[in-house]
Amino acid sequence: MSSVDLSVSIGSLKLKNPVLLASGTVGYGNEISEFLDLNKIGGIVTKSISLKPRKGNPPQRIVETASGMLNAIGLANVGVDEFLNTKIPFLKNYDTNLICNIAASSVEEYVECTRILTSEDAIDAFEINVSCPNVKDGGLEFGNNINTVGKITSAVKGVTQKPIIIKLSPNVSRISDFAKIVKQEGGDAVSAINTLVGTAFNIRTRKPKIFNVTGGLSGPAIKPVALAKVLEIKRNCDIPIIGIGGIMNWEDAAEFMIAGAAAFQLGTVNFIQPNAAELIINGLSEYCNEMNINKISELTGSFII
Amino acid sequence: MSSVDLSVSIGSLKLKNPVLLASGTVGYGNEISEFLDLNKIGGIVTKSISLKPRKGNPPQRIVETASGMLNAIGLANVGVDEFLNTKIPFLKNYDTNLICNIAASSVEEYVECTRILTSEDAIDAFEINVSCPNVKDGGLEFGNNINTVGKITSAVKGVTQKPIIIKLSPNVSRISDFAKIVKQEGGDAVSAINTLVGTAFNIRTRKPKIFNVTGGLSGPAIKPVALAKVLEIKRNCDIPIIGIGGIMNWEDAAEFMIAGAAAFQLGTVNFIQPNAAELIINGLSEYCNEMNINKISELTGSFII
Amino acid sequence: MFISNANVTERKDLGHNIVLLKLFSPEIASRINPGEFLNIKVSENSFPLLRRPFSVCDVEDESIYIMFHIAGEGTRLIASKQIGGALDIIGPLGKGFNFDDDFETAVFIAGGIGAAPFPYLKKKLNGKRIRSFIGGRSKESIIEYGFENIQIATDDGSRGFHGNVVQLFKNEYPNIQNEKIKLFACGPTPMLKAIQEFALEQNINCEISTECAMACGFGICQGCPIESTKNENQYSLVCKDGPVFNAKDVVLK
Amino acid sequence: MFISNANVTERKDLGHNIVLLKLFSPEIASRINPGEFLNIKVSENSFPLLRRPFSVCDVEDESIYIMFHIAGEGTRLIASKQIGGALDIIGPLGKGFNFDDDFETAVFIAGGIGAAPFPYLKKKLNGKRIRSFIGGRSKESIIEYGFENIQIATDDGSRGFHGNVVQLFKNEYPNIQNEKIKLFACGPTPMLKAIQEFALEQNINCEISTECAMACGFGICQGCPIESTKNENQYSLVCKDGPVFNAKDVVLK
Ligand SMILES: Cc1cc2nc3c(=O)[nH]c(=O)nc-3n(C[C@H](O)[C@H](O)[C@H](O)COP(=O)(O)OP(=O)(O)OC[C@H]3O[C@@H](n4cnc5c(N)ncnc54)[C@H](O)[C@@H]3O)c2cc1C
Ligand SMILES: Cc1cc2nc3c(=O)[nH]c(=O)nc-3n(C[C@H](O)[C@H](O)[C@H](O)COP(=O)(O)OP(=O)(O)OC[C@H]3O[C@@H](n4cnc5c(N)ncnc54)[C@H](O)[C@@H]3O)c2cc1C
Ligand SMILES: Cc1cc2nc3c(=O)[nH]c(=O)nc-3n(C[C@H](O)[C@H](O)[C@H](O)COP(=O)(O)O)c2cc1C
Ligand SMILES: Cc1cc2nc3c(=O)[nH]c(=O)nc-3n(C[C@H](O)[C@H](O)[C@H](O)COP(=O)(O)O)c2cc1C
Ligand code: FES
Ligand code: FES
Repeated sequence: MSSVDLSVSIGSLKLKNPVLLASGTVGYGNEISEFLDLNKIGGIVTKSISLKPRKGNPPQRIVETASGMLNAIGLANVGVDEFLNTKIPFLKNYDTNLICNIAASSVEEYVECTRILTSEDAIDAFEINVSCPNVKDGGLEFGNNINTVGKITSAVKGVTQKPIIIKLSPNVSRISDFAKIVKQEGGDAVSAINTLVGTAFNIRTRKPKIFNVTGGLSGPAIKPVALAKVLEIKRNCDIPIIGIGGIMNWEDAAEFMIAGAAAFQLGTVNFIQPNAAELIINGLSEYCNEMNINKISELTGSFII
Repeated sequence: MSSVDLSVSIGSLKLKNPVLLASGTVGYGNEISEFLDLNKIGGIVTKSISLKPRKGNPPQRIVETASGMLNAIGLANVGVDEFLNTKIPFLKNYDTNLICNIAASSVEEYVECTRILTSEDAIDAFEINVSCPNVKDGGLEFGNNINTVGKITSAVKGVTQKPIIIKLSPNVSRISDFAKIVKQEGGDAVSAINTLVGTAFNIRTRKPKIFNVTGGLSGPAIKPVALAKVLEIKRNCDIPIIGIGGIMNWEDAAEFMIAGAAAFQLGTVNFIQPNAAELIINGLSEYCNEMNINKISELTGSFII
Repeated sequence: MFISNANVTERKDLGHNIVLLKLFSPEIASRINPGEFLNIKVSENSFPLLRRPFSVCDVEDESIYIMFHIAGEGTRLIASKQIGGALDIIGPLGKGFNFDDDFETAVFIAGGIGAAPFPYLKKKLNGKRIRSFIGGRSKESIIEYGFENIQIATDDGSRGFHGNVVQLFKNEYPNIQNEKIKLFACGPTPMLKAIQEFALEQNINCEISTECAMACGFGICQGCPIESTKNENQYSLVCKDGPVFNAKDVVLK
Repeated sequence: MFISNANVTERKDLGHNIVLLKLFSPEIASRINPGEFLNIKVSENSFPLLRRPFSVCDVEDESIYIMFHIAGEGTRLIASKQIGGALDIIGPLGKGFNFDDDFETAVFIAGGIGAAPFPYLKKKLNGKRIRSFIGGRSKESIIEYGFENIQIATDDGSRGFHGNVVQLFKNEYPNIQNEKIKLFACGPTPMLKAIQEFALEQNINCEISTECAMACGFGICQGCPIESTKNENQYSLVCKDGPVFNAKDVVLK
């Protein structure tokens, strides 16, 4: 087997391979490290961090659906301070890229989080989760308003030199318009997609199955939608894309790269197959060999339409 | 077993029960009538009809996905004239409601179709498919533009006395804003949802699996999303809702009614279980009995949040 | 068309991932014709979602046979059915072979699992002379079950003629062209295209059993279009107007 | 924690949709403790998507047992596994029972399939006196497997005490309260709540094995919160901090 160059670039961020672990699906890395050698993967995206710790939603937080799951964790997290004090030291033990995902309820909070975290050398880039309720705008999601997404991008760019990745909401008409504003405001890349809004009811009690009423749909069910969003961005905007949504195996990952993703993230699959990342890296290497691809980055956007 | 009143109303349209067959998933009724007694169902929604016949897209038109399928049929249909001449006579044999679904590529074409069809007595209502490319607007979908949806609603209302149901696209940020404009412009009801945009690639050829590149995602995979859209409309707008998306059995149907649907449509399930409509009617009657519900319409929007 | 809950009463492993199942379904057995097909639910849940289409391979009294290749998840699930288990099948579906016209010799041309519909066709042709041309990638992919008067072609030359089955047939054609023949072909699309081309060129009566992705299998989804030579403004449907077409009537891509 | 491909080496039908499976998994068998659990992949495809959690029921040499009730699609699929088939399991998971503290009598309180973790706990308690209180809806739902010194309660009175198992225990409590007892309870949440209330009131040492919907089972999804009495700003996680908690430490809803 000839060796394939698996490294990829997301703007100035160099990854040893395109496999990232998605925010909220690996905590801060410690538990999954029992199943997976974190040194082998391209990087890890932390659970969304907010300025202050958040308790998150009461149970029930998750429910299974056909080939998918809904979650409404409510951004439960330890907050910036504890993240720096107790979570970063563990992550420093590994030779992998660390992307810190940030959640906030105002533009100022995004900026403040980024400003505090940027001085931590172990953090290689930021992923900004804009699928958060905007407290100043009556709780509507930042991610659905194109101007706000632009504002957040330029504001966080103003306080850090590190690459800024905006994680886009799929619950919009034209996601590529959002990618364009991110590029225009100096963002380095976009992640697509976050979860789709969904719900489920208990037909006996007539109550929603999850406490928060609606949740985010993830898993194989959403893969076709996520792929279409990646493709739409690729065809309309020249910005690096990190593909996310329903990836279960290397074939799915290859599909995302072909559709336009420079790298990709594994989410729900970590719950089911916590060593999936390694299996996918191996599968992709073999696939590249078979297809005579020397650099995996050649796959990105290589669709034939 | 005490008998439950299964009849429901969608504005002035009375249905013997809330079970409708969705547009594009039962053709014009003849094939499925071999499996299903059409006299027993609330109604049938025809394949989208356009002014002129359409050949539709070349193959491949469909691909299976995890608990779902993508289709890009391309609105293949026989056109208004042949519909009236050869399809309506068959449908007249049945004691069920006939809802004629209309597709078009300009507002004028929607109006023209409605005008021609409204004189056919056998047609009880119109469902307007706004998930069609708007030729005057560079092929962007009507369904993603709130003003155009409003314009179509008032324009078709102008040429018919029959109930107008607007079938909404789910590929928008706030579907309830679309329901509001429909109500404001005199529409009688909304159907939610049409398919989600999705795609799939062949990783060997790197070509899209369907000729049209993207297709519409349907089936159980989209049920949580469809339910959330129905709930969003119900909570924000006072208009009758016809729920659609991934219904496979009576439990799913009950979930839609609880979330806010006055009636519901069966789509993809017809391909797999062409007698599903009858099974669902029976299941719902038993459920109502068990739950001491005398009129099934009491279920609509009966969620407890 | 029926929805039939058919019991598996026999299963035979034909080797190399080919399985033969006997299914008890009197409603369908008494009505189905060669070349028609069944659409089978492979799982009790929504994954895989769609039914899987299979040609009727043979009919015996109140039972039907299917012969299939384990290609993916759906066929793997069907293959795991034990005797006594049941399969939810819809059939008979589509239009099968037309063998009432005037010919002396039926020439079967089968590629790989395209062998499936021939045992039943052969049974219905009682009396006629049959010549079978069977092709496959290698000797492992040759299925002889239910054929007679066989000639074999393999792409890798591991058995019989070294080359494809259409080439083999073309080579033999001069020896049989004075017989009044009709071709019946089933196999991968490139094979069908090659045989179609030759048949049209030589003006041989030829039917081909086509394949394509299907959702419903009985005409309600419009998912299975095939270009028709008879009406350029409308596709034919593989599931309803086919899967068997006269070679003159369709355009293969 | 291991991902183990465990062979099914024995299966027993305990009747009324209760199945006992023996799984060969040396890695897990040598490390798992009573009250800890396994997370099992029920299908090879993405439906059902998530693993299903089961308490370890017993351990014998290099094998573990699970005992489960067929509740839905996932448990139906596991129940359909034949001897020789394999299951993909993750374990050991969570924190189990603590039985090192100072007590003379272990009182088991089990509701329905809540019986599952007790056979292994009993084995590990060698020497201690055990009193078992088993409850169920009717006599059919009483599982006696692996208990000793049993008293039974059924909601419908079809066997033993007519009423719920907590009531039965409360009635018996005066007779045993002079023994140094520790309660171990597993069953539906309303039962656990009732026993928790009584234990706190009477100041009895009590551990409860809780249940909730889970996605990952090992702490990465935050899907399984339970209100903690020790820190009101943070939930505990059932999968990682539990499923067994001291009755003092959590708030049941
Ligand atoms: C009318 C008709 C009759 C058929 N008769 C037979 C038969 O008698 N015996 C038999 O073994 N097969 C037959 N097939 C093909 C059979 O339906 C497919 O092999 C089967 O659906 C694959 O299902 P799967 O879930 O195992 O594979 P999937 O996981 O769905 O696919 C595995 C591979 O097979 C390919 N494939 C899937 N469906 C088709 C299809 N419809 N046509 C071509 N390639 C496909 C996929 O692209 C993929 O590469 C027939 C198909 C049609 C349309
Ligand atoms: C730590 C832990 C240990 C467990 N140990 C055992 C055990 O030893 N034996 C056993 O039989 N069961 C046990 N369970 C419950 C078991 O996990 C569920 O019965 C199983 O997941 C149901 O899967 P299913 O696909 O068959 O049913 P589904 O179709 O998923 O559900 C069927 C019904 O069961 C309910 N249900 C599903 N999951 C749970 C859950 N986690 N808790 C409560 N109700 C649920 C659903 O709401 C539904 O009403 C345990 C659960 C946990 C969290
Ligand atoms: C339980 C759970 C928690 C999540 N938490 C976060 C989060 O905190 N921040 C975020 O940006 N995305 C979060 N996500 C979204 C994932 O990162 C990912 O975008 C989504 O799950 C789609 O990918 P998948 O289908 O591979 O899971 C979460 C997803 C799940 C399932
Ligand atoms: C093959 C196919 C064809 C369809 N054609 C139409 C159509 O012509 N007009 C329309 O309004 N909706 C059409 N739809 C959408 C369905 O009516 C329905 O909204 C959608 O499939 C979601 O429901 P389901 O998940 O139950 O299938 C089609 C769906 C499928 C699967
Ligand atoms: S497969 Fe549905 S119309 Fe042919
Ligand atoms: S189930 Fe995932 S954290 Fe507990």
